[in-house]
Order: sequence, then C-alpha cells, then structure tokens
Amino acid sequence: MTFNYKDIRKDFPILDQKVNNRPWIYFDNAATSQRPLVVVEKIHEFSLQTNANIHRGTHFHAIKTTEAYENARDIVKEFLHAKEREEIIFTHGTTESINLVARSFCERFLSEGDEIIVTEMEHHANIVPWQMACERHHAKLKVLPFADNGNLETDLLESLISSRTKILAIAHVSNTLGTVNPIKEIIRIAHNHNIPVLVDGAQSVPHITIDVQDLDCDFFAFSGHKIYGPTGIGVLYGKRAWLDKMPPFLGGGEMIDKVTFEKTTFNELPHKFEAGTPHYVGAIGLGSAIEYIRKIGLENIAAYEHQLLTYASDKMKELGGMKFFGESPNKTGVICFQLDQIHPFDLGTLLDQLGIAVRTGRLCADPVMDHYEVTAMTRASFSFYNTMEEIDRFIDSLIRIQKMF
Amino acid sequence: MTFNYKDIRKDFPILDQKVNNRPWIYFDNAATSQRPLVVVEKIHEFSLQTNANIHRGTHFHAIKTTEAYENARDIVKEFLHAKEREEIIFTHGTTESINLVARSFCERFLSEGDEIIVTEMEHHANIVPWQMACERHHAKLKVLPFADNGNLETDLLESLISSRTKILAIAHVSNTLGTVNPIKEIIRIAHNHNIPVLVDGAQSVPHITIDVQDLDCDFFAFSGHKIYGPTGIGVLYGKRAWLDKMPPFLGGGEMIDKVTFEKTTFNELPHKFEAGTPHYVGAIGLGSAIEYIRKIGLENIAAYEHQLLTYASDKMKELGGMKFFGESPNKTGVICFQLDQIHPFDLGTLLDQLGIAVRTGRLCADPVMDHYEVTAMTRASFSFYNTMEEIDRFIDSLIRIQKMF
Amino acid sequence: MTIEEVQQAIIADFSVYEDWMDKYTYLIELGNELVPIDAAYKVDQNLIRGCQSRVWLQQKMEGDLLIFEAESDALIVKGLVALLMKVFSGRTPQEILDAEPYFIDEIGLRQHLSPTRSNGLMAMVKQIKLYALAYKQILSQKK
Amino acid sequence: MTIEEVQQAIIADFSVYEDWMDKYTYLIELGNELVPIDAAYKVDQNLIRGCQSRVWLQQKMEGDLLIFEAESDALIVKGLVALLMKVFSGRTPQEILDAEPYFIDEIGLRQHLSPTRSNGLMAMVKQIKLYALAYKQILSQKK
Ligand SMILES: Cc1ncc(COP(=O)(O)O)c(C=O)c1O
Ligand SMILES: Cc1ncc(COP(=O)(O)O)c(C=O)c1O
Repeated sequence: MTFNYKDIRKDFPILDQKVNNRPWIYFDNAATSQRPLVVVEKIHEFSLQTNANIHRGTHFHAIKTTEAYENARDIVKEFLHAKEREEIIFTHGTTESINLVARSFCERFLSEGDEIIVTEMEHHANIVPWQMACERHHAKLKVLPFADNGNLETDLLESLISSRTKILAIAHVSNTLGTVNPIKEIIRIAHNHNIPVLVDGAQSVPHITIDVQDLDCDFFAFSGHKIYGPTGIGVLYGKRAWLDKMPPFLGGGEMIDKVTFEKTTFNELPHKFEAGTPHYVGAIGLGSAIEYIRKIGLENIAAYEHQLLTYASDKMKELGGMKFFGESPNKTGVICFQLDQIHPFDLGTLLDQLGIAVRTGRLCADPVMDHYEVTAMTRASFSFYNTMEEIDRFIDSLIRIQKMF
Repeated sequence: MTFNYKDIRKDFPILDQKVNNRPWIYFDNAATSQRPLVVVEKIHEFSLQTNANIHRGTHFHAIKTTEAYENARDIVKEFLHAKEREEIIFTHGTTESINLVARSFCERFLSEGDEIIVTEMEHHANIVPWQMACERHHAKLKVLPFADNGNLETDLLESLISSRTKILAIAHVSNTLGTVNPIKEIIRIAHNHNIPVLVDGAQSVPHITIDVQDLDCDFFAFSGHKIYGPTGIGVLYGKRAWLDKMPPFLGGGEMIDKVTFEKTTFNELPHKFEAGTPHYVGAIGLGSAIEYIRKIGLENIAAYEHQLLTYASDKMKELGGMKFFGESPNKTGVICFQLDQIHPFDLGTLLDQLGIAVRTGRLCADPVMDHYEVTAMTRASFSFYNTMEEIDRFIDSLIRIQKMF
Repeated sequence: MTIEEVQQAIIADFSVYEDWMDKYTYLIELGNELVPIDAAYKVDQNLIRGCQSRVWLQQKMEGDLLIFEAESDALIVKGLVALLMKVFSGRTPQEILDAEPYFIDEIGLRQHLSPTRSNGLMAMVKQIKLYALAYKQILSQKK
Repeated sequence: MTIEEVQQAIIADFSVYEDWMDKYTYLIELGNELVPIDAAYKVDQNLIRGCQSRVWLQQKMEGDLLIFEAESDALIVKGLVALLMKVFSGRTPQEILDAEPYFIDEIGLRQHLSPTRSNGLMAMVKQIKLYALAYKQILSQKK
C-alpha cells in the first residue's frame, strides 16, 4: 500500500487536539478541509519574506510576487489539464466563479424566454445565481430531478432540453448525496444540442482527477478551502472561446487595457476577469495545496476514502433506525443520514460534546431537504486524514446518543 | 513624542532584508502595505489551531471560527464608527465593494437617461464599474475635473448635478495625486440634492480616522491589504436604508433565507451580501491589523507620515528637473513625479537595482495620465515604518541615476 | 416562586451534573416533559428566526400576567425552551423586563449556546422581552 | 557576423561589467545609439503589447533578408531593443527561426527582465519570430 495514514496525520497537526476533553474527530470535510502544514507554512514563510502588489511592478518584490502568483496559475492549469493557462481565472471561491458565469455569460447569451437547466441536487451556489440571472433576463429555470437513491434522472435530460436552452449547470459531486454524477455523458448530450455546460466541482476536486479537456466541459468551478488550500481563493476554468466572448464581470484595475471616460477597452485573458488586487497569498497557498495532494496521489486518496465510506456505511447500517439520504453506488465519502427521530441539531450538539464535528442543518441544499421532506439532515464527510478508529468512535458515540432519547 | 519608529521597525521584520545587495527600501505602500508581525502571526496561529466553515455549524470549531469572524466585523464597525454591525459587509477588496454597489444599487435605482458622477482623479476601480453600469442601463457618466495642482474643482459640482443624478462616487484620497478630497463638503452638497455618495477609502483608511456617521457617506469601501492586513479581504460599509433596498449581488450559500425553484427569499444583513464561504482567515487578519494601528494611533501615523512627505518633497525639489503631479496642501504621503526626461520604467528599474521599490506606470489611473499628458509616472509612497534615512538614500539614488542619462 | 428563585433553582439543579453529557440528558428530559403547544400555533409567524431547529413561541395575557408557550422540534432546544418558560412565563411584563436570565451563564449554557451557534436562545429571550414591552405599553394605555 | 557570433560578442561585452548598474549604463548607451525609427512607423499597430514602456517594431524585406527597426520611449528598453536588432535584423527568415536568443540568459537579463516584469522583451522576440514565419511562407509561395 502506497498510503500510510499515520504519516498523513503528521501533515495535519491541527487534528491533534482535544475538543470537549476528547480527541477531536473532524468529519465536516465537505464544508471545509483542513490545511496541511506545508500549506500553512508556505503562506507563513511567504508572508514573512515576500510581499508586494503584483503585475506592472518594476521592482524585485513585485516581480517575485507576480511570479509566485502566475506559477500558481500554472499549477492549477496542470491540475485541471486545461489547454491554456489563460483559461484559468482566480476567483474567491466556487460561489464567485459560478456567479461570474451567471452574470457575464447570461448578459451576453441569455434573452427573454430562454432557459437554463440545473439539477435538483445542486448546492444553493449553483441555483441562486441562475435564478437571479433568469429574473434579470426573464428566462426560465428548469430542473433535472434525482431519484430517491440519489442518482440523477439523466434519462429525463433530453426531454428538458429545448431550442431555448442556453446553458446547463451541474454539480460534479453532490454535497449532500455524495453522488458522482455522470457529467461526461451529460456534457455529451448537452453538446449534441450545442448547449455549454458549467460543472460545479467544489466537491469533486478533492477526490477525483479532473481533466477538463477530456470532460469537454465549458466551465469548471472550485474552491481552495475545500481542497486543503486557503480561504478566499477559488478557480474558474473556462474555454477560451467562451471567455473571449463574455463581457467582463467586475471592473477595476488590471482587467483594463485603456480607460478613458468615453471608452474603456479590456485586457486579455485571464486578466479581463481578474479585477483588482488578487488574493495572491491565497493563490500561492492553493498552488502549494495542489502540489501536496498530487504528491499523495488523488487515486490513493480516493481509494482510501472509499474504504472509509464503506466501513462507516456498513457499521452505521448495523445500528437500528438509520436512514441514509443518497445511496448511489458511485459516491464520495459523504454520508447524510437521520438516526431514529433524533433531530440533527440535537445529534450534532451531542456529537460535538463527544469531540466529533459533523455538519447539521439544511446543508445549503433546500431542494434536497424538500425532496426527502425533512427540515434538516446530519452529514458526516470524510477525508484521507480520517481513520477507521475515528469511525469506530463515531459509531460508539451514535450508540450512546441513541440511548439518550 | 509618542512615536518611535525604531520600535515600529521591529514590528515589520520583512523590511529587514536586502534587495539587489542593498538594504531594501519599500516606497510602494500605496500599492500594498506590509503586514506587521502580529498580523502574520495571528493568521498563522489561527491556521494552526482553529479551522472550520462558519455559520450554521453546531460544532466547537465552527462556533469558534464564526465568533472570530463576527468579532472582526465588530472591530471594523468600531473602526469606521458605523452605527450597526450589520452595515459592515466583508468583500474581497475595494474593487469588489465598488462593483457590488455598481451592480446592486444601479440594478435597483439606475434607469435609462440617469447620470452618475465620478471624478477625474479616480482609480480605475472607481470608474470602470460605473461605466459598465451606465452601459447596461443606458445611463451617462459625468466627470468632476481636478486642477493641475491636484485639487478637485469642487465649485463645478453643483453644475454637474441634475435631477437625473443617481449616485456620486469619489475617492477620499487619490492614489496618484495624494490629494485628500473635501468629501464631507461634497457629501453635503450631494445630499442637498438627495444624491447618495460612495467613498472609495482605499487610500484614506491607512492614514485618516474615518467616521462614516460624521461624514454621512452612504457607502464606504476599502481593502485589507492596503491597511496592513491580508490580501483577498475588503469591506463595504453601507447605510442600512440603502443595503436593505438593494437586490443581492452574488447568489449562493448563507445569503439566502429559503430556496425553492419557484422562489428564493434572502437572508438579513449582512449575510444578504456575503454569498459563499467568506475569507474568514482574511477577516480575522484584518481585525488584527486594525487593532494594531489603533494601538499605534492613526493621528500619530498621520503626523509622522506628513513629516516624511514634507522632508521628501523638500529634498526632491532641490534636485533640478523635478516635476510633481499633485501638490495639494492637503495630501497624504504619496509623491508622483517625473525626473528630467527619464522614463519611469528606466527610473523604476534603476531604483530597484539600488534596492528601492517604487511604482511606475499608469497607476491604474489613465485619466490622470491623460490630464498631464504623460504616458507614465513614478510614484513613491510612504508609510509610518519608513524613515528619514531611507528618504536620504532615495534622494542620493535619484542623483546617481540622474547622472546616468 | 419569583424569577430570582426559579433561576437559583435551575442553577442548583444543574450543579448536580459535572459531565456535559449528563446536563444534556437532563435537558432532553425537560424537553420531553414540556407540554406541546397547540398545532394551530405552530405557524411561521410564531417561528423564532435564526434557529437551526424550529422554535415556535406563542403568548397571551391572563390578567396582569404574560403567559408563554413554546416548543421546538429539537429536544435539547425544547429543554432550553422549558427553562425559559419556567423563568419567564406567568410573570408581569415589568418582571420580565427587569429580569436578566443570568442562569444561562451560570450553568455554562452561554458558551455552549452562543448566538453564533444559531440555536436562537438569545433570539428567543429578545422576543420574550419584546412581547413584554409591547404588553406593558398596552396595559399602561388601558389605565 | 552570424547570429551566433553576435550573441557571443554581446556576452563578451557584458562580461566586462560586474555591477548591474554598469550593465544598465551600457544598455542606456546602446539605447542612445540606436537609430530612431521613422515617426510614421510609431503607430499603435506596431506597438508590442504587454510592455510598461512603449515599444514599436517595424519590419521589411530586403532581398532574402528581414530587416527590423525598433524603438522604445524608455532608454533601458531601447538598449535591449538594440541588442535584439543586432541579433535578428538583416537575417533570413530561416536564420531567425532557427536562433534561440540565449544571450539573454547568459548576460543575466532574463532574471531581470522576466515576462511578468512586463517589459515585453519576450513579447518582442515572439513577434520577431512570427514575422519570420510569415515571410518564410510568403517566400516559399513565390518559388
Ligand atoms: C483609490 C483606490 N481605489 C481602489 C483601489 C483598488 O483596490 P483593490 O485592488 O485592493 O481592490 C486602489 C488600489 O490600488 C486605490 O488606490
Ligand atoms: C457543491 C458545492 N457547490 C458550491 C459550494 C460553495 O463553495 P464556496 O462556499 O466555497 O463558494 C459548495 C460548498 O459548500 C459545494 O459543496
């Protein structure tokens, strides 16, 4: 085995602490991941040694910072297997990436009476921007549903598509159901109708190797903080053909070519979409996070996380009164569940008391709550730094809590 | 004197390094400031000990992180003397703050034929978003000019205002001319006509005590990285009355109340304008930066920086062939200049070779370049960690370079 | 019992438990014992905003006294609600306005139930005080 | 001199200077010596993009040889431009395409003049090669 979690734990000293007098167990990875020491140290070191605003600088630190920032772009480009570095836009997170497209793409390509397709399992970040765009442009939002087991009803896609469909936006992996959607197939179907596809990769990049050219997606969005990187940084990949045609999103420094009050012309990609001083420290941290996981190997990570998922699912099933939301055979290490009649808020509070962090609530996915007719869920989500022993303690804690009600 | 720069230098170890074999002199503070050790350490410490996604979390780290983030909001609120903490929106920088208003305010309040006023000395970040808004809404951008000495032609303001004027956007301090604009008076004039005012405070917050209630501005924007804080974080202050009326800017998690595909309702302030996972590490760092400068005292900082400005200006004037851009009696420590016929790029390159970082180019202010009919400028900008000795070396370097041409 | 006495009693009750899990067990007990409010009152307008679980709060005047009824779909929250009911329900508006629910701090609940924890305990106290203020004004106008 | 010889000569010239300030002085000298290009060619379409200073590049064919003329409003850049002219101007398209301007690295210019420094040295080399490619195709069609 190429994967030794004991070594891995050393990379994440933050995990080595007590919460409520018990060793901390962090099962809230789908909300945000922990950052390995190399990333924290990289940011620290950089912050102590190098700092200047980037681009157009003629001095040493400006050049060094610019190089570090642009080097991070190259790392992301390799990571996503994009064709050109100019197709990698640094944003502040998945949410901003999607909003960028929902504003700029729709401003150019969405007209009254047009349609946008999303799925029923989307995170709010991949619903609300499109709803807002539809409202601005008097267009219509259509929804591809999922089945109770958590699988998308891909068969229905053709029937949702019309000559007015302008874009399809879909999560690669659902943040509640864990389902890995067959996006390659979906992209193929959409492309048959000349419909571009935006993939929300927030929950897939930490677990699945991405090749945007092979997927042939038109846009791909993800967040740094979910992939062991810093907060406040994210990525939008977009095919040059689309990005070139879209009007800019934010106006400001760096994204312009020449400003006069009569007429402003815009800079080339990627700068056109990077207005203002970028979060260069964040980009550099993200680059170092990607290098870290490439060293571990995403296949190794995925394989181990699958073991965690299977082990946890099996053990949880053995408890009576366990209901799972999302049981696709093809899913990542995310388990949404309901135990007996215990309210998720109670369960989360008590698990926390026992040192275990899970997420409870509506998980930014109201339509998924509505689908199952529940007001809230409990979600345990695993990462490759979690262990089988932690799952054992999680199960024991569930048993203990079950008895309290 | 309450101010001892020798102590201050200890807070900024990054300054204590050589560039091109000479002790580094950082005179590019208007582009971005250096961060004191307490800020760097605060981020480092926090990153090593605490991390979880904020809001709606039931577990220990989520609560601790949320508290730290919301505490930063309180610090900003106090710093700006805002009335309510809900009026403080965390953004990713001045540029995003202005774009937020240019999108959301204009979507609601700007119609065909309306007008927006900016000034001729604005940074592109306070021009382009308004130009884009005018283009979207078929409105007109009007420009308040400045005189050659760098002072705004405030007298002309009344004549620019019409019944169609919907908003006025103005820099508190110009990033090229250094002029401190009489914004309180300008706001009073605008308010007489019921016109709200957005103040671009990017260049004022590091030097001038801000009281948004006293100024009575409607919006105030600034960036963390220019005020000794981290990159990727910024602030928009807005009066509740306006923020409540404006539609949301970005759609996503946290900014919603309830999402259905038929109808989405939005969350209360400030969440309504904070879609997605915020850059909580950045906000916490910004809070610590503000605490740091409050401890030093903005008055002390301003007084010392004024000494640096006067000293440098006087010495520079003694050199032959020196032309200044911006000579307002009321200015911050920013000096834009032209030495003989030496191209700013050459000057910047050679200064860098001598260990001195200045900014050269168009400074994100094309209209200022056009005003003086130059293609580029050289800018030296000072901060309270700079010293008289550094200015002496700067002057010596200018003399040396002057002889090379 | 006065508000003061009730708070002291609650503090005494909780002082028995050292382990937080036991305190929660006790809260769950209290939650289970709380009389459910009439389904007719479980409407959106009685929902307390900012809670992760749903909390309904309903009030009425009986003579000079303000009677509260409340419920939650989460049991721990229901237990907390039960405590607040003991403290605040059946009091005059003035008594409510004068009282600080310091027991929350004393039994260590605030740190576990801070506003940012979005369980809405604070939101609920605020709502109770708002009602008290409103009724006080109504009563003073009657006189 | 062949391209190779010119590059070697430049490297030799620069090897005299240890201090970068002296190298810059030399570059400024070279810049001052560069024959200015005709004002008629100083138009936007001849501007090299991505430079902080303005750099104009103009080309023509004389027989089999590609002649470049260039200028910049910044003197150091003009000096760099002069070096590139020595290397690339008056060569056949094929010679230009075959040549790598390794002298830039050797005299330590790349580190001081990286693409992100936006002085456009690299952009200029790219543009020169593009012209060479274009003329090569034109020439081969003529034959
Ligand atoms: C006056 C002014 N406004 C706006 C900005 C843009 O700030 P940021 O790049 O941090 O968004 C700057 C900084 O360059 C500035 O000086
Ligand atoms: C599927 C999915 N999309 C989008 C988002 C939003 O990401 P962020 O909050 O980093 O912008 C998330 C994270 O919660 C997610 O899980």
